[in-house]
Amino acid sequence: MTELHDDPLALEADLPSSLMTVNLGPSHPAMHGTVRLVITLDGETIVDAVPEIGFLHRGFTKSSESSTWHQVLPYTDRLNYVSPILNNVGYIMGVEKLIGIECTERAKYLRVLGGEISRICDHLTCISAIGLELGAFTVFLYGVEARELLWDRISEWTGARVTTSWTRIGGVATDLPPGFVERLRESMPRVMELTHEIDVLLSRNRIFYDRTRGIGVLSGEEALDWGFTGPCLRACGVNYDVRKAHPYAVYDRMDFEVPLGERGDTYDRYILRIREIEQSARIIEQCLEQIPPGPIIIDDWRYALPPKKDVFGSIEGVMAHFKLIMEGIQVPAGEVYVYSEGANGELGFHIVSNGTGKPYTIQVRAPGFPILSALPRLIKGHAVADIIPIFDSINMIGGEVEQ
Amino acid sequence: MAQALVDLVREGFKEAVLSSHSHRGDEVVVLRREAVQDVCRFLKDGEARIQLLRDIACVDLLTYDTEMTGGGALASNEVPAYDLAKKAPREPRFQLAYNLYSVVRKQSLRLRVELRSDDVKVPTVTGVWRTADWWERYIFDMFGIEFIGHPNLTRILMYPEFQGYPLRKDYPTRKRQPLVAELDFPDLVRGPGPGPGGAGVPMSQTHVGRKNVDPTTYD
Amino acid sequence: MDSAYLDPYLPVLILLLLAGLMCLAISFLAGYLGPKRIFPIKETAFECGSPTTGDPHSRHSVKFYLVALLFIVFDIESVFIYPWGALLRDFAAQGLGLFAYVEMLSFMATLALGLVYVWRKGALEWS
Amino acid sequence: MADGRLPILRPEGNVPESPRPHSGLGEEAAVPVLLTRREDAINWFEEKVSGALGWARANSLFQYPFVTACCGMEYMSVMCGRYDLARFGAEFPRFTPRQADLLMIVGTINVKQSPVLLRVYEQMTEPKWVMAFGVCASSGGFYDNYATVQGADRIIPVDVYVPGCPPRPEQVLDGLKILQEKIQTQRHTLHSVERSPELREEKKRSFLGKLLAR
Repeated sequence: MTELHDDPLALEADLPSSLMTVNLGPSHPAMHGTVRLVITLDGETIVDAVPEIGFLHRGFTKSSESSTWHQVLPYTDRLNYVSPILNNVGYIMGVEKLIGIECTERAKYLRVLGGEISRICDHLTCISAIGLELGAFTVFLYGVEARELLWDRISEWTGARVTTSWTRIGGVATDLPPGFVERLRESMPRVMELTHEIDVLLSRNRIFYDRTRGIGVLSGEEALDWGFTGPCLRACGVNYDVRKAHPYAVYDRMDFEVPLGERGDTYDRYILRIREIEQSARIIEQCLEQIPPGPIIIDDWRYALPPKKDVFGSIEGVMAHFKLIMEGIQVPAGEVYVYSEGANGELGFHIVSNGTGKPYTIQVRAPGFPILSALPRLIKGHAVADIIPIFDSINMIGGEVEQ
Repeated sequence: MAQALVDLVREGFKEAVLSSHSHRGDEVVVLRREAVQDVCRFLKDGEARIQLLRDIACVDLLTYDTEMTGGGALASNEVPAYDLAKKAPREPRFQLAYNLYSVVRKQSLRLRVELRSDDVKVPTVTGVWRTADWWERYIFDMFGIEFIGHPNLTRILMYPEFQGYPLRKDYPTRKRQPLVAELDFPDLVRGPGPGPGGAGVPMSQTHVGRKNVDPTTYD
Repeated sequence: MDSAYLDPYLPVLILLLLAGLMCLAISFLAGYLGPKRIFPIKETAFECGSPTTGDPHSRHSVKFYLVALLFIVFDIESVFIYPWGALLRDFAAQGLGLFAYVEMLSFMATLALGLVYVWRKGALEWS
Repeated sequence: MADGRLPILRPEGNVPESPRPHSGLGEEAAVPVLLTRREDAINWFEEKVSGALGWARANSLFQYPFVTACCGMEYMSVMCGRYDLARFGAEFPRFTPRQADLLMIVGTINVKQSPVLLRVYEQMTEPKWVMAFGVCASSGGFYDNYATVQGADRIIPVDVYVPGCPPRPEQVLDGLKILQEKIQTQRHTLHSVERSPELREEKKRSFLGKLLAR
């Protein structure tokens, strides 16, 4: 104890404090119920964190191997269940790339429209989760109310609020119901008003700003090295958005910017999602203006179900319908990796077909999987209270991470 | 346009590249197993500037040639719809696909490594990209492919007590290994079956009545 | 002390008695009446559903206790200021206003001295 | 009774079901209940107490949302402004099993999650009920493979099954109403203590005895 005297200012002698391991287990509200994080703490600062996942592994690949190409669709929209239409579009684009066909013009517009509405729902859920878990319950109520408005439009259009299963090979399942455009034009301003309300409540809020600015910082190169894509990568300033880099569907005709962050911390990841909601709203508006009339699914009966009047009207319709349903669509053999811009990043499907009616194997490149693997790197050195904002800002969705 | 990347790899590693082809717009380079680390390091640090390893996918080609895979809509999906005994497994059985992307050049490339079923070992690329850590653990967990030099090659999705590798084609879909003693409810839809939610009697012997398959050969 | 002095306080006493009784009754009855099935697994600590890791009684760094102590010291100080503030007007009426004011200033000065000492000693920095 | 666990009771929750001849849930109505059996006949006073306790417990359910998967999205909309669960007394989600009496299993239970679910259920204080929210919790949904438990009732007794993938908020409210009706008609007794054998000896030793025994 002699060293206490030579340093007069050292009020706290060097008392050895032992490390404490805390288990932020699977069944925890902030861990979205599917991740166990075993943290070693020195006092309040995090010394080490070991994430353990697999608590929502539902065997997507195995189940999809014993279902036909269309039967896999319901499995895809339970991958990232916050923005299901983006998964449907991503998967179906892969199958169409394997077959080598293009969907109809109107279907492309419908896919972009549905995708952007779904993207807004995802960002709204992420923002309200950040707000809720930092104590701002009002933000959660506003966010979920805004999402309810969009879910009403989606359920009117695709038939389901969350599990849409809405795209088909060569097009989409349902067209816009009558009066849909007017109702969407009515609710979009209300959604944007609620988003603006959240923006006003949180973005310049002293507590929120101090809790999230400068927390979980990552540089651009290191983010790429960890496999970041999407809002988390753009928060570090790297400009990679699949809709701009490799435009699919009709994104090349849409005029929108890609917001970029500067410091790559939690606050940037949050602000980016609000800016992207505004950009998505612009895309929706342009979609509604430019959408052409026409069929919503291709007329090639080898891949698309014939319309009902032909199924009951002509023998070819019956044959085509029977073969498609009983044996599934015969997709030519091959291996393809197709990627689209999911809500949390680049959503890739590695699809292998052996020429039968069933996919041979599908591996999902979930954007959240590599981002979650970087969680220990993000939270090391921060206080315990910073785990929650960081974990929310990477928007880990159990369904897609653990397939 | 990604052909430039293929040429880059070709002259960089003439003997390592076995073949390269393009399918539906995806450039694929088939590599020899030993060269994976060097090619990846070259692609990342060299002028290809491939900074993003998208994912590592694996394909088990055991049943690629039989017409009905896994278990069709009619066939029982707890017993694979092929007969192991008669058909020799297709060698090389596993195909590893490294999907790469260069943000700067906006080009993608896929490296393929083919592994025989008797020695499923591949050198790890965690030294090149840190994201490979979890992807390799996922492939090990699901297919049992061992990545030499991986710092912490353990199961990532399944629980440690799980035996076998679930995504292999010879692992039946519904073969469960419950962690907690489960109460046994009679499976009303699929007919009587031993064990709680276990593989049970394959559908072929229940009311659907497909070819009479002896379950002991598989479970 | 004649009983007149105590009279106004009788209702307060009854109120306190009743409140205390109700609190005890409610907490006791709730604990007693509820059905209970006690077995070892239920007795273990709840750690988000997984078996408990690490031992909870590890040694913490001393700065947590320091903050608690500092809080108590300055909290008590503010507790003393409230009655003084309430009665300041009466003191002024009796002509003791200045004296009471100086009295409180000296009280706060000594505590401010303590604050400066702690500040200089670096107990307020958290890192 | 392996490693400190009491045997799991029949799936009736752990509050004994009261015999109700007139309207039962499912097949109970079909079974004729003999009202004259001595141990079942409860006197007038107990019935009133059970009714009061039932009313109190039914209308103030504190829920532990065991959220795992996509049903969590519908759980959010059930909890928020438009389809408010608060109107039925189940407002406050308690994230610790000690203060919750309704375990809502929201989403798929996979095999790796089953020990977690079992432990959370066992650590809940009595009286407790379980609601299987969504098809995956009720019967495993369309994930019929190696990774998923085919319904939470294979692990813990479930009182109410809410179908739907994910169920619409109205279905959840209906499920809650059914559960409240079930609780109301259950037989609630005062002060029933059940202690597992190894804890029973523990109680006999005096405080000092335990101190010295350490």
